[in-house]
Amino acid sequence: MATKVPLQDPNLDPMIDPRTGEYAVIAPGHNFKSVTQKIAGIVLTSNTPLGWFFGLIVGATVATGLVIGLTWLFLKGVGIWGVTIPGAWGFAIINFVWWIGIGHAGTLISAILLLFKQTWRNSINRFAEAMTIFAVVCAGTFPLIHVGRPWLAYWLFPYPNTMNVWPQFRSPLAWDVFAVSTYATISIVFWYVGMIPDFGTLRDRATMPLAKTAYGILSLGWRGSTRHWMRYETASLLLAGLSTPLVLSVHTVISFDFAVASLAGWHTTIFPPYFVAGAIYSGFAMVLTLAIPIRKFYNLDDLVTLRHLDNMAKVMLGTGGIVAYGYGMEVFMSWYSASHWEFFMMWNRMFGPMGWAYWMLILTNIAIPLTSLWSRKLRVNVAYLFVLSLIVNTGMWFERFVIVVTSLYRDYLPSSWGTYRATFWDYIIYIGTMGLFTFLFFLFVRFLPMIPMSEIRMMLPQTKVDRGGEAEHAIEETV
Amino acid sequence: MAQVFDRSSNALARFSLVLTGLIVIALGVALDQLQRSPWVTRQGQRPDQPVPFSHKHHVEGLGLQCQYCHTQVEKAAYAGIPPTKTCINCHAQIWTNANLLEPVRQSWATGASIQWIRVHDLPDYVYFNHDIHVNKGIGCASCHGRVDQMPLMYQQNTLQMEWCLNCHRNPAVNLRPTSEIYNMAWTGPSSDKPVWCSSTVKGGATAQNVVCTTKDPNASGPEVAMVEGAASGAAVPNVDGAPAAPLVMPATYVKFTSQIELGKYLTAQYHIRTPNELSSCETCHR
Amino acid sequence: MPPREGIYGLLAEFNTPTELVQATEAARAAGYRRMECYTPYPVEEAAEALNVHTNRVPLVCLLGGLMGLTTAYLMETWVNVWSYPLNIAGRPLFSWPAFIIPAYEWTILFAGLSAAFGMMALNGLPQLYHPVFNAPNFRNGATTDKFFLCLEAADPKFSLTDTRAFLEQFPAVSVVEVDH
Amino acid sequence: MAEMKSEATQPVVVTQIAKAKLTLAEVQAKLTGKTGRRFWKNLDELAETEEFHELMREEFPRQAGANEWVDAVSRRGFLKVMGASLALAGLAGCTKQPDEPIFPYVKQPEDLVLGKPMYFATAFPFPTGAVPVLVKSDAFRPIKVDGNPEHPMSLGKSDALTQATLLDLYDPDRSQHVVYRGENSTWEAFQQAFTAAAKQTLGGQGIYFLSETITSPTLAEQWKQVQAAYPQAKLVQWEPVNRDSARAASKAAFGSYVDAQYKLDEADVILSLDADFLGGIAHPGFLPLAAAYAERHRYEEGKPMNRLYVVESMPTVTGFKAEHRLALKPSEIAAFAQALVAGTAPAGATDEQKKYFAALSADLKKSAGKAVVIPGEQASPAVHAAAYALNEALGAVGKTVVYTDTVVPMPSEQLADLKSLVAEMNAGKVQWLVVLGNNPNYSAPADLEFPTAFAKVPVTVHLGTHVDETGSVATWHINKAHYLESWTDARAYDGTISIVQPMIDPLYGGKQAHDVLQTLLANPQGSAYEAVQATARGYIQGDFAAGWRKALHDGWVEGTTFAPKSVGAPKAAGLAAPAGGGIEISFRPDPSLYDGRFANVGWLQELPKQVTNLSWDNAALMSLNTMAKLGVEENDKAELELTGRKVVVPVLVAPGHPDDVITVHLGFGRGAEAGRVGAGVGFNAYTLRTTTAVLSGADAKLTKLSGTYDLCVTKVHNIEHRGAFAQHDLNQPLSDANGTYSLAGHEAMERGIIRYATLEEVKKNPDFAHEGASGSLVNKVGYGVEGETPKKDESFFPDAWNYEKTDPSSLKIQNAWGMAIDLNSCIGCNACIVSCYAENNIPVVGREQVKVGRNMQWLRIDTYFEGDLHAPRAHFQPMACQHCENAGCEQVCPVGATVHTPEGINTMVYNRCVGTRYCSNNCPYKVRRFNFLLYSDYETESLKFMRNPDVSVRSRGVMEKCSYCVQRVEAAKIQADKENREVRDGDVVTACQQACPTSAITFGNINDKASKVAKRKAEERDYPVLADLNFRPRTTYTAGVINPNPELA
Repeated sequence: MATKVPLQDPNLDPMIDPRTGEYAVIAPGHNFKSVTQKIAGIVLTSNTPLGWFFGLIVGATVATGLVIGLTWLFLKGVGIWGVTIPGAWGFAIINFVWWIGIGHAGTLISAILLLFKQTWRNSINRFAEAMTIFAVVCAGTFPLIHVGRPWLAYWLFPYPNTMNVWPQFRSPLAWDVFAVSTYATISIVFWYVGMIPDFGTLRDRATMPLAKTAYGILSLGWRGSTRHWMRYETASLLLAGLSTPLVLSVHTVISFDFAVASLAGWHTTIFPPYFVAGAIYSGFAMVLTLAIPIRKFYNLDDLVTLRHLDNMAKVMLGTGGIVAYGYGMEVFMSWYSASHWEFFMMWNRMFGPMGWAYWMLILTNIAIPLTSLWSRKLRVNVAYLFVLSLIVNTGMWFERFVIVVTSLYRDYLPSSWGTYRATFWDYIIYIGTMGLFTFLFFLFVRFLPMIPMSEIRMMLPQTKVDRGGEAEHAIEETV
Repeated sequence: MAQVFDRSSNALARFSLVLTGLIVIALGVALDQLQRSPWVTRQGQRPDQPVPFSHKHHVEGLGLQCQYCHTQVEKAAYAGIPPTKTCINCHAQIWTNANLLEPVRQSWATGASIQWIRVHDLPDYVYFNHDIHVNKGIGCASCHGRVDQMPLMYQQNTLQMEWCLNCHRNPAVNLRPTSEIYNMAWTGPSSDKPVWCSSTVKGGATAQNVVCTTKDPNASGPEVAMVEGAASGAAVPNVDGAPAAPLVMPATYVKFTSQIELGKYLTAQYHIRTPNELSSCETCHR
Repeated sequence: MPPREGIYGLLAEFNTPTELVQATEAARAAGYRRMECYTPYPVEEAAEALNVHTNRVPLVCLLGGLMGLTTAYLMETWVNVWSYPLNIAGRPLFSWPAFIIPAYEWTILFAGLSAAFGMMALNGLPQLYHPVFNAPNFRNGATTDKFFLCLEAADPKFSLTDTRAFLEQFPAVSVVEVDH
Repeated sequence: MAEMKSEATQPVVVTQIAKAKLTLAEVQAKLTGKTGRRFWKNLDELAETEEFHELMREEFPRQAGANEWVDAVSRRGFLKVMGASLALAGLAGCTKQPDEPIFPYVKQPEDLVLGKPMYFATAFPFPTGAVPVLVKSDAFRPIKVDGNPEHPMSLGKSDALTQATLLDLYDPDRSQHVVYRGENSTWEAFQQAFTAAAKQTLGGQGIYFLSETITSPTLAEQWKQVQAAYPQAKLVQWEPVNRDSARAASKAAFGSYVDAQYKLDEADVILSLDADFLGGIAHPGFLPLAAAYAERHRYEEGKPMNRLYVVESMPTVTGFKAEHRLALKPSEIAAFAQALVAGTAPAGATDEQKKYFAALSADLKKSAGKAVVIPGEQASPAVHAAAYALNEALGAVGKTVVYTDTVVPMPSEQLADLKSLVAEMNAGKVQWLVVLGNNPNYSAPADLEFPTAFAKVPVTVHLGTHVDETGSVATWHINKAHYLESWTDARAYDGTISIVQPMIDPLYGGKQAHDVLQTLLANPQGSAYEAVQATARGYIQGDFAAGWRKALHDGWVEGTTFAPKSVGAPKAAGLAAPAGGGIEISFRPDPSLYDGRFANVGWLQELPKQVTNLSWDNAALMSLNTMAKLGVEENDKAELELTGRKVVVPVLVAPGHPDDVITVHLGFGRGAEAGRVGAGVGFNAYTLRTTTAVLSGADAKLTKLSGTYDLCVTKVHNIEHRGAFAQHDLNQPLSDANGTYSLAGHEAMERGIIRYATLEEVKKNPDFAHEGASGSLVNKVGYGVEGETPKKDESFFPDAWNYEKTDPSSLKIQNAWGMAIDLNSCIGCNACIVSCYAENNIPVVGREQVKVGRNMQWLRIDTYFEGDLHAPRAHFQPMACQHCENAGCEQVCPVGATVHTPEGINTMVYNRCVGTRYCSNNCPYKVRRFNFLLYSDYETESLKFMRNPDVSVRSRGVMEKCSYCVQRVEAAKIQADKENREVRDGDVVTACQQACPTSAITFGNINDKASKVAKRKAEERDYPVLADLNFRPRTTYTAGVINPNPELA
């Protein structure tokens, strides 16, 4: 918590908690029923806002680009992309890492913040998790389609076969398969388990028989029995406890794709921490990108308050700092190692034919965000945050571009130096996945509770149980 | 506000959960079986050939040697299908107007090949070398089965990689004396049917320098107890392994009563490469 | 569960968690054992009142985790050392450091799945039908803003009249019978 | 075929500009509602439409994706190939192979053992002398052309062009019919017409033959007979690239035509006057000269090393192998040569040139009798005359050079003859013009206006392998048989006659010059076979039948080698040096396409050219200064003008090129007639070439046009990656002030990739390759100490895998395959690359793909330019998979598609590869090649015959790379196993090793300490590239040693 000095007099701004001087996590005046109605209303309403249809269609249209791109890709082969020798990896891997990175914030919010009892997470964790899952969906497509013979991609999974051959477990790509598939599975389970009680609520509040049945089945017959709640809480805690090392491991493993290779610029021990930090960095940026328009659109600003935005901005400031340190270290080591490989690689990154990408990265990822985010004024300036989140997302994409491309195209043997030029198909497929993401997300906000009602309820003052004077903050306990 | 679901739904819900699990498992098993099924491997399928040639009749019935038709099995990488001429050699005299043989006469007249359907068909990326197997003591029957009992030719084994590896990882179990290569009925030594082997490893021994017999050499007179000295280039198969070579020298025979012992012995004599080498990728894929 | 006739129990509805907890504690003090609270969010005090402290989800989770760990690590070792030993980049057949990572991931995978499904199993979910749903007011509030205490007929001390009387001494919004 | 990718599109570009193009929206519209197969089909249909091409072109003009849309072949082949790929997935992928038929022989040939190749000796007739070859044929299909090891001259070596004649044979665009006025006709019809016409004439009046250089004694014999029958008939030999200079000079000097044979094994000092005798068979006697040069240039304790001086214009591999290279304009070269004869430095020479002149003439004098001067075929007659004089003066004649009869039976000064022929054509004297094998309409000097003259001839006949620029307008076109389909004979450089025997029945029933001439003789139906036998009776001594059989078996005829000829002292002939002045232009045969006859051979088109590494193009080559002077940059479009004739050219720098000269290579800019590969590649330099400027011309103009040309250079030091970083040199601060260094070349030195030293330094420090010497800046770079291989015990897993296992049964140490490449011997001639193409079924990918860096050659010749690109020293380094013992590629492959064999070969299992391309990223040598698209041609029938049956044809999405010719290794092992012996040294010869004219490449079992390769690796100069990465490559290099003249050092 940076400063406790309120922006303006708390009496003027009801959103500011007079005790802390911080923005409140929930606007005062809410009770169990009101929050429930507000959130369930969005799902159960019978008249869908036109804006929703618009967004869904936009998403779908952009996603057709993906469909066309993939069709041509399967017809012709990865040669339609800009990949070549030496630059045998291009957009596909860059996008893969980028999307996975974005996914991380969701798990982080729902798991790590849960462990740290950061109750402010409650109102944003649900759609952060949704974002995770859809990001992983988008990310997951890339490793599959980027291989030369995608119809054989199943060979990466260990299964008994008539060839008696198995995956090669020394390869980071084999590790990826395990990491990413585990990550996807656990995220979905965690997400679903979290929604069970809310499905119960929706079942009970739904009027349309179809909705009743559907949510009824999804709720598995949840009835809020206390014994259930106890096991449920334990399970959530365990899942959170498991997701935390998982989310850290996933991006670590992905960083191994590079760190394990012998290429100067990839072959470095600093990758795991700074990949994870970078992932969270870009992830929070994406959460902001999503949260800001949504809270406006469904006027949820009393549940997703400036406090949330402020905190997320702070997290970005922190993780961004780690990333900056990473960049700094790369430069330092390239000199300190006294290794010609490292030195040349860094020189080439900065001043080689593709230097522009590196400076673009420094500008968007370090210069702009890390200077501005210190100011609380800007941190609670919704418009600015939105723009910034977009900038950081671009920056993180460039980070992967710099790592993948500029290390590859000028490596050890000068005779094999080349260059990399992305093609029409690289772009259409990349943008297509964004369409897919949007499409899925719009479906989510319409049909699933995007804010966990049971957890919001726990944050209301009414939860306080008065037992013979010994007063406790329910908020602290009921996590 | 009554129940959304009635009593039965609980049972139903749990049942469907179990069912899903079962279906997934069943699917896995099915796929695993499918890739080994004859539908994929073509095991035991008899494609209809232009001429319904019966190995049973020609080998078992007429007692033709394998090599009479498959002349190059010992020196060619491909086993080779006999040219039309081979058929005509006999069928110029016998069954000269049998309808069955029409395609053969056609081919002979027009000079166009008889178009057989390949029965043992390996993928194009597998480089199988026939002669080395024959020369190193793998009998016809080991891969092709009892061809002498096949009215119509079919594929005995799966010819899948795992099947190849079974032998390449442990050749000993299938090795036999080169003199027994063409012996369809060969079952390997046993206590009641022992095998005696001896070799003259002087200088570079070739596989043919190892001589085996199914008769007890000490019992059955000198002509068996002696083995030829010089390496005979083309192995003239000879069921009781005593070639009528002029230059002979006394030999010390070893008695074998189990395939494993014999296999070990032959592995050493034939210099069979180690399983590690035999199961290395480049052995079959280039 | 087999359809049974008759009364499942008495269901008292409260407006605040405090009332619920007090009622529960009293009921327990009065010797009732077969009872259950229903709340729109987890209320720990209710659990204490019901004297529910432990559950077996962590154990299930632990076992799952261990299973994942061993499965993955043994598989990798078997594949590389016994099933098909190949010279990969001159590395040893048993490259134990490399094998750690997939094993690590599967530990988490198995543990997570067993935690989630273990919880459902122990909770006896899915259970789409449950007697309490028969109570007309239950679905109206139990998952939104009301707090319920159900004393079950199976309890030896249960008797329709006494128990109802007992419940009505609390500020319950309503006390209704729940059929099977 | 794959080449079609690029070339088939060219016409489309031109013709379709006007078409309205689709918008992406329309594309989508066209596609919506289509599903499954229908959808595929529709995509295909869509891809056919011109509008679509247009759209794609506009959307992204310069990238690989662009022309996939119009790549007909793989579009048609799509489903088929999906099939193929799935088949590759094999029994694991749930696919069922279709029934496969077998076609057994009806009567099997006696000597045929299926799967065992057979070898037949023959020879490749070439104007500069036949190349004796041994052809590998599988079931009587030629599948590889290699040198004939039994031949006294070639010793089993071969060159790029000879290797490539294989693809030439199977070229699907070869003409397949006799054509009369555009209609298919028959050979008989032609014979009737021709004989009839001939009989009409008075003794053949008006019948003219225009033949390519006649190399066959038999053909010469036949011509004699024809003349006997038709005394008035005339025969003119002409080829665009010919030996007129030598002929003119020798006529002037000795009064007769003689050939010079150089004995480089005797020479301590060699001076090449613009002679590219290491570049390829374009220079007579390439094979023996290269072999002898390399042998004498190999460094060995106590063995005297030769020293090579090269004075040349266009930088060639010969020039860059030289200890001392002097770049001069063509006109100056003649002056320089004459000055050498006179003994006084040429007028107007720069100080540097004077110094060079002094040192050179001193050195020549010093080693009189052991020195030799070689003039280039493209140098002016004056240079040849000077060379004769110098060799005489140096007492070289009889020692390092001998004069013999000419290799070709009917030597002539071709240009003069052609001029007179054209005159007679224009005068209407020519009734029948029979063109035998050449293509004058394309290649005749522009000022002769040959096509117009050609049109004036009533009846024109063209005998050629393609319906080319001449054949398409000739009255008769007769499809010519390839030499691998023909009976003939020819003399090699040393005069030895080889009998050329057919390897296969003419694929399209082609005819030869023999048949055409025979038509005019007594028995018109007489076959070439008979004709050859008839002449052979002349030169085969002893029992003919036996001698004939021996000749066919050995591939050469005993006792036909030329004896030296005493010609007396050369008369000083007043041959003038060519005119200089202004920007000179120099015409050269292309190192890959020669005079254009190989334009449709994909292997050669894609082959990166010597020195420039230019592929799929020719360019106006010039020096950096000239570029600056003319205000052009590399890759610019420009207009090149000579005596009023213009052509549009791309500009490219040739490091070390003399200033104010532009070199252009002939053989490009062929029309659609050339075929699917050659059509429209590069520009046609013949359009500038006139009778007055055949070899070089003065006062050329080059004016920059707008736009760039987008050349396709396979190595980077020319275009993108030049200069700048050299300033950051760790050892030599600020060596590259103007950024005119080759960054790549500089880094190669810096990183110890290239290591070499001078003779003195080696003597001082034999271990220089590891301790660092002037040439090689090893040490201080990389991760490892001094850039050397880390000790085994520094590794995590010291003995993870050992390669000295002993076989339990034979107790022999196992094989461990390895390769050693001598950088002293490598002359960068590209023979190995083409040999690899043929051996390993490597696809040709086309210009667009090469441009984005997707060329598929498993082996490349890395060319590094050390120092300032104005006058660099170049180093050639063959680079293929290094088969590292700790191979990074293997470790990162998730499916184990690339693994190590027990014998240490890094093997690629194509059918297991899913194509993650991670292996390539992790390969520091970047020697892996990926099938980004469907490159292999599964369609064209004729190419299927050519494939090596022992090597998989790789489908799309599969990684591939040099395999150490594992198929040959396995064959040798199987043979050895059958004989229960171990593989002997020399049993396995890799394709590149087999082709290498200088034996730079050695391959074998490094565990066998007696093997050649083990010995090479034991030398101190042996070093691995990028050693400090601890990949432990099995291929190592022998550091170069040069023998500079101290006075010039």
